[in-house]
Amino acid sequence: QPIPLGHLMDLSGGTSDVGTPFSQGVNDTFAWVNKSRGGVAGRPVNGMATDYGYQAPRAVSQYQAWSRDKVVGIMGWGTADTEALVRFVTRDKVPYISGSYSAALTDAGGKSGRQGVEAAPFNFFYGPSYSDGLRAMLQWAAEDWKAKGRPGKPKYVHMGANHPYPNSPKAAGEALAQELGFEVLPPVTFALTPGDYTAQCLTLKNQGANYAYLGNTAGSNISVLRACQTAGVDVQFLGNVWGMDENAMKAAGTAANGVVFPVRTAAVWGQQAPGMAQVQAISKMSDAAGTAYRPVHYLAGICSAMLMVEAMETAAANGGQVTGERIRDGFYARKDWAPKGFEGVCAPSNFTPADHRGQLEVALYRSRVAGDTSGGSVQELVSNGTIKLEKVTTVNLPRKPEWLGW
Amino acid sequence: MDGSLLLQLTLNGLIVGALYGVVAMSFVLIYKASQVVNFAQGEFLLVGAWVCWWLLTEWQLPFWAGFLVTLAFMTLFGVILQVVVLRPLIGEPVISVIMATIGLGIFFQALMKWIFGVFAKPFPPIFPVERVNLLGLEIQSVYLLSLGISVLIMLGFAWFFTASKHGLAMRATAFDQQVAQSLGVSVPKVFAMSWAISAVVSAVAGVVVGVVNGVSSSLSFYGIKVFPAVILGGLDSVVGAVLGGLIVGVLENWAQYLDANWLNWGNMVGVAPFYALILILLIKPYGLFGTKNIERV
Amino acid sequence: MSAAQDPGLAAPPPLLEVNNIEVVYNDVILVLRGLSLAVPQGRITALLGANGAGKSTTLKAISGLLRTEEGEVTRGEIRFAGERIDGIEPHRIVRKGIFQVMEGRRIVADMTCLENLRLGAFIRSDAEVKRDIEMVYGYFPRLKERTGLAGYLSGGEQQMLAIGRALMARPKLILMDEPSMGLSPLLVKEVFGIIRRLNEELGITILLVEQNARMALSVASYGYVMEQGKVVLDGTAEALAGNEDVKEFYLGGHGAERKSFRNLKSYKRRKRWL
Amino acid sequence: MRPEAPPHPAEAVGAPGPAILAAEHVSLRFGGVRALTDISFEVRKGEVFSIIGPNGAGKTSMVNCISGRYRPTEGRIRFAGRDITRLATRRRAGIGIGRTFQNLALFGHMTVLDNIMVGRHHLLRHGFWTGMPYWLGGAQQEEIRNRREVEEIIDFLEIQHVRKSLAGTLSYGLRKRVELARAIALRPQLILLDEPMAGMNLEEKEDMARYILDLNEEWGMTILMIEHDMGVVMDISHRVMVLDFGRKIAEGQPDAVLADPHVRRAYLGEADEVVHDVDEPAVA
Amino acid sequence: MADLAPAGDYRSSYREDMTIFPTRNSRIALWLGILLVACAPLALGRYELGLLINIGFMGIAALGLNILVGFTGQISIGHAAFFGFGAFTSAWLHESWHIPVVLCIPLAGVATALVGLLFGTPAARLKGLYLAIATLAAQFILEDFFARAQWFTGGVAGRITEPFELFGWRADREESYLYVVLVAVIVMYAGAANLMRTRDGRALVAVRDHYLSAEMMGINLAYYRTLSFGIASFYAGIGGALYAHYLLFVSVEAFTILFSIQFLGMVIIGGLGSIMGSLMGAAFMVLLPELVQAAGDALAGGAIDRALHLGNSVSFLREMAIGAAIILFLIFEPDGLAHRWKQVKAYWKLYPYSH
Ligand SMILES: Nc1ncnc2c1ncn2[C@@H]1O[C@H](COP(=O)(O)OP(=O)(O)OP(=O)(O)O)[C@@H](O)[C@H]1O
Ligand SMILES: Nc1ncnc2c1ncn2[C@@H]1O[C@H](COP(=O)(O)OP(=O)(O)OP(=O)(O)O)[C@@H](O)[C@H]1O
Ligand SMILES: CC(C)C[C@H](N)C(=O)O
Ligand SMILES: [Mg+2]
Ligand SMILES: [Mg+2]
Repeated sequence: QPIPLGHLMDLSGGTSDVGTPFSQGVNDTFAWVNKSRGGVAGRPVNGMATDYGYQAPRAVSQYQAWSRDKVVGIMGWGTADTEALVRFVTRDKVPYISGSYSAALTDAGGKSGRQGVEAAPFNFFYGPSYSDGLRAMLQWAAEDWKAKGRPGKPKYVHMGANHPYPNSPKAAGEALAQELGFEVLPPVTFALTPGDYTAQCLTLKNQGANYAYLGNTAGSNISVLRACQTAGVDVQFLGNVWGMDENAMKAAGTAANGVVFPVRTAAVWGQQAPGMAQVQAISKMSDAAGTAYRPVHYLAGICSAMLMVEAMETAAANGGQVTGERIRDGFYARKDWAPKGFEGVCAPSNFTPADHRGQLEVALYRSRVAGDTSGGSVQELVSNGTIKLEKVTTVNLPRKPEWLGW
Repeated sequence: MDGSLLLQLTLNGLIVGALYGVVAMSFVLIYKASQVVNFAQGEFLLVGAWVCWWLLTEWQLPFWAGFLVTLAFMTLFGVILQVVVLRPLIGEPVISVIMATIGLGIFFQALMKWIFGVFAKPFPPIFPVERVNLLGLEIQSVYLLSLGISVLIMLGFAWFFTASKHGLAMRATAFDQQVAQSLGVSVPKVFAMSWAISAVVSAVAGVVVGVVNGVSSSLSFYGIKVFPAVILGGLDSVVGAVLGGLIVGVLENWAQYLDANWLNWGNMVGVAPFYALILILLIKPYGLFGTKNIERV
Repeated sequence: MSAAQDPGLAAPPPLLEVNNIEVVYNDVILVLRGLSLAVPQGRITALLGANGAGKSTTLKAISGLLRTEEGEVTRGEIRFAGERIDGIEPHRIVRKGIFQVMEGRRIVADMTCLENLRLGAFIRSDAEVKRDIEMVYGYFPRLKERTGLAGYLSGGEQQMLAIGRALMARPKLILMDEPSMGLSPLLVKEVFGIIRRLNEELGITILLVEQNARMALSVASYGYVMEQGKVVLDGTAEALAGNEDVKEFYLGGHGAERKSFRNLKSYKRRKRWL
Repeated sequence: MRPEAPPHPAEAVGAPGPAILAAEHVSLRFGGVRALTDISFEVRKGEVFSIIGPNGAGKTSMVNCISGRYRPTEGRIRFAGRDITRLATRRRAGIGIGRTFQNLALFGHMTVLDNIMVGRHHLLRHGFWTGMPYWLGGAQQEEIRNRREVEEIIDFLEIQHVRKSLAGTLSYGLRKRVELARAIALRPQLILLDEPMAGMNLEEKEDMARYILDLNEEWGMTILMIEHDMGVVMDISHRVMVLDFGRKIAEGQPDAVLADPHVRRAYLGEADEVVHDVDEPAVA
Repeated sequence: MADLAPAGDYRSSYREDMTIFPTRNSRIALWLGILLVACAPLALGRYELGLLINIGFMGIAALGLNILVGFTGQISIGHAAFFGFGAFTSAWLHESWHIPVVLCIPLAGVATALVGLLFGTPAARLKGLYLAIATLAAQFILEDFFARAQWFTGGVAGRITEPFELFGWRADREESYLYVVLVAVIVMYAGAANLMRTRDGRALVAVRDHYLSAEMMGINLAYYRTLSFGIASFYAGIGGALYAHYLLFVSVEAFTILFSIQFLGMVIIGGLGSIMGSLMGAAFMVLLPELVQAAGDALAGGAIDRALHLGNSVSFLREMAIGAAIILFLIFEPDGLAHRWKQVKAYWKLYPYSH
């Protein structure tokens, strides 16, 4: 008897650029788990994948449909929908791993006392929160500024759509930037869709920003990068986890050169790591030839899904029932938890009943684009070195209680 | 107040506005021929840009060849649309035809996503000189080219409607299809012609935008931007369409200026044209250049 | 009296022949039920009948415009110069030389007179369009004076424009639907004078639908009377004008014998041929 | 329906009622076009008053001024003692002015019945809020009452058989009749008819003339009519006004007006002695 | 074309001639239909009941749009925004003012009507297409407003709503909420049918068909042009409010232009100017994506799926199906489902003599 799991994907909406590889990773992982291990405790995982087009209301109505099917857990996606569903999953006790790393989801006990943040005991995600990712980048930026020896205060600006996802780390980022001695400029808005953002770039140029956070996903960030390249804007872009990847680098070309962004996995596709063999095995589930290039989000999808799988295994251990509550407890069962066999790929996470900040160690990468990217696939561009992901540094953030849920 | 930023934004607005103007003209063309407001105009851009992209990347055609093949394809596309979808609707109320264009819009939008995916894709580099500096503003050379093209297209349209016999026939068809037929005008042909021209002209705009920003489904948003432009200009005025396009382009950029400096609302670029639209309609219900309908009893 | 008809000669083959046609609107409403008529070359033929008899429908069946109103010729045939034309698209029929002046004028209101006239010449591409415009102005001098939009012309002026527009196509056959509707007596005379002149000077064949039976029969050489989708009476114009029923129902009396509209019996029974 | 022989027009004029409608120095311009120039006239209560004149003379424009479609550029219009020059068009139905149109203006997608019911619009009270709960708010009662009146009009004009047909599918003549019915449904004191006989054959004109006379004599409506058929005009109107190029060139009893040489030249054409003798069209 | 009434169906009073459902059979069918829906929870699962509920509130909003488009001939491309306004208003009234949901729903309708009137004021002067485009602007302006009015809508994050409750009876699941929607549908549909056979309804149609002569009949053009907007928005608001208390979450993301177009699709598919057609159109539009989804699921894993990437493209296919449905209906069934239904009825009435 299969274990019903919900899986919300965005294959068609505003974030489908990154949603597609991520959900492919999740789906392949479940397929691989079913095939290579016979599922969880002998029961196949039934991941009911639905494309909800990044529309929170559709996610809610899908959730209600699933709650009739009595799903035991959900692989979710966006910030808006995940936050909207917090109350529902808490009520129904359904563990929920989202693609959203909104810090508001980390306050499991509801103790942070921040306005608008409620207890989210069933919400998890794999990776550093958006806020923590941004904090890491800001710390790096402060040092970068010093290292470059430029005069005066660096100027920081937050860019992104007016949407829960880009908004999520806005306040936290601006607060820390202030603290680190940045001058904080008024935020610049641009939509989640690709478009012509020359006007925004001219503003940016005019303001003289030095560090700009791109809060959207790759697709629209590319448009900004290209427009700013044309307008001759000289600014160090800091990307969100979802803001940059190999596909985006190909699409943006040299405009994407130099963007710094967090990567949640300990290795990227093609690098050597102990867990890479299993990752390749998973990739074969949807690419029998084994030739496809898998961007960072695919790997993140695998790691997220594996957390759910291992938590369910914990729940099922010793003949236990695979229920929502038991799965949730499964998340607390391990320290420095990297799914078995994925060491070196999936970075370790730590969850406690009060604090769902799984990762505070943030690996920062820089994109390197050497030339014309319009010919050839991502695979080719990476292998001939036109596109490169270059590790910059790893920032270890302190587990500050006042940053919980923020 | 920052003069140079404002100037640059204005310039940028004019450049983008010229493109809006081109799309608006092809929109007005269909309106003048059939009183149909074409909600699939943006999808024409989209289809044109994707086809051209596909020819250039998958078939490795040189730009000019790919561009010409695209135009030929769009002619055919316009005619086929007319024959398959719009011809059966001849004689039906205008509202039905407008609904059909809405249907077409959704259909092709989704179809393009299905075929080409949702990721924005860049064109291969086309011009050796990518940028030109104008009054301190870096401008893509494609944009300048498009500016020239729009002027040509505009002159062509102006001649067509006032001096040519087919232009007259188109206006007559718009006024009353039955009368046009009684004069020997083949209404299906007039429609096919207007759709084909409109599709081709939009595709030109689509390719230009695609070359600059990359191709993605959001190109179809130009089809929506067209509305404030044509309302400003008046639905049936070619000159108005171009001016409307320019105004909308500038307006957007000024809205961005206002937004960035004072309002901080975020989305002013997107909605400012629509506020302007409502205002204009309140003051001049037929736009700045539109003609009033004749009402006699 | 009317356009001369020489009884001694064998009638030439008719330019237009309508054989036993049936017309249905919206697949259900049967309007013409086996109507036949013939229009000889170079003559004016009148078609009379009460409101709703199907006169306009007949004209639209000939010109093909029926298709634009969900109507269809379901039986019978229409021949023009020996060639079948039923079922052909209207714009092709125009090119064959049949031009309909539609009921209610139907000029293009948001164009000028001149543009309307040029539009009439749409099917032509010869160089004489300019000359023909002058010719039309010759027939209708006041059209030349009106330079504004045609929509603002008065009814009579619009009617003239509609006829002038028809001339611009240089048709062989003009189908005229109630050209005198809404015209002042003076203009009615003028328009009918012009109709006759067109026929005589340009040799254009005309099928004339008219409510003003007296006028119509005065210019026509032959006439048909329709009732409920069928021809119920036909004959030369003189014969019809002499027919008692036609006199009573279409012509009214003359001069002194004319009954006053004021003294008509309110319960007068209508005469029907069917 | 008509109990006695009607009075001859000549007699009727002998006993004029008070003026119900008065135009005072009305002028109307459209840009450069002078549609009306300094027109003054009166229509008396109970009268059949005709306006004739060449095409483009400004007859319809005059009627439009009275019904509110156009605002006179100069001059005033009084109705029942009240200045209505600036009165909103839609209010004129309420004070008792109804009209028909030269080019049909029916509601093509409504049934004949509904078309006529629209004529009663200003007499009905139940709107949005009370109409939705139809059975409770009295809307039903009101509809039934008015339906009765409308049926009376339908009977009068003999259009029972097309009651439920869509107005747009009727033949021209029937549409004209439905238009008349709709105007009557307003229960106007003054009814403006713009070429009611256009496009009709003799028989139908006779019917129409009878309806108009009945309206005038039995229903007591004052009639202002534009018509080109001189036979009709002469027979049924009490007085006639002639317009030419926007100016009034004559006014008076039909016989006198039609004998006026000026009128004959401008309107009827020279050679005729009796209006109906038009066998020989004068070739211009 | 006049409807054919079956022979032998005589009416002896005006009252009988003026009913909404003129034949005995149609009245029986009506009551039977209501009864069937009322009994549905006994037989159907929650998924199916959910669909019925969707059809209900969409049908109410679609009816409003049909009054605007079908009866007064004005296109609105912003109906979803008004629907959304109703949803937000109801949620906001309940949460901020603690008004019981039963009252919030009609109040939301009224509030939305007011907003509709506001955007409808240009309607008083605008004709046809200019107006259509004004509604397009309304769509974008309202969407922008929703995204920014934190206090009212919860901003871009949306807002959680509370279920319907009446004297302690909580309608928080399909089995119970169905009745709330059913009652609303009956009231709103009867209201519209009545409206159309009284003074204001006729005036709306008259303004569409010939506004100049309508004005001479004493009809206030500006009032009715605006009123039709108000009525359409009222219906949209009620529909939206019902939606809010069904989904229990409202967010600006739902009320996109695509949704507006779907409403237009419902009206076209159901039949312009047909009251019952609106409901049929809504049913079609609700069921169509489900069918596409089901078809996609059925094909999953097969050769077609792999060749065309069906599995990952169901969303696109759903959208394409909506577009295609609109076009196909316009071409092949321009009078809509209601018309086809009438033909089917006529066929059976004349059976066995029909061809
Ligand atoms: N488009 C249409 N759809 C349905 N019925 C129509 C249509 N057009 C005309 N009819 C019907 O066909 C019949 C004949 O109409 P037609 O217009 O040919 O009459 P007519 O002889 O020209 O009358 P009139 O003198 O009033 O112009 C009428 O009964 C009319 O109702
Ligand atoms: N809205 C308008 N704008 C411009 N000119 C107009 C307008 N209405 C009427 N006219 C002009 O005013 C003059 C009088 O027109 P009107 O329609 O009153 O004539 P009429 O006497 O009714 O003629 P007919 O007998 O042909 O109907 C015409 O020259 C016409 O072109
Ligand atoms: C960009 C996507 C991954 C969506 C993102 N998870 C969000 O927070 O909405
Ligand atoms: Mg006719
Ligand atoms: Mg007139």
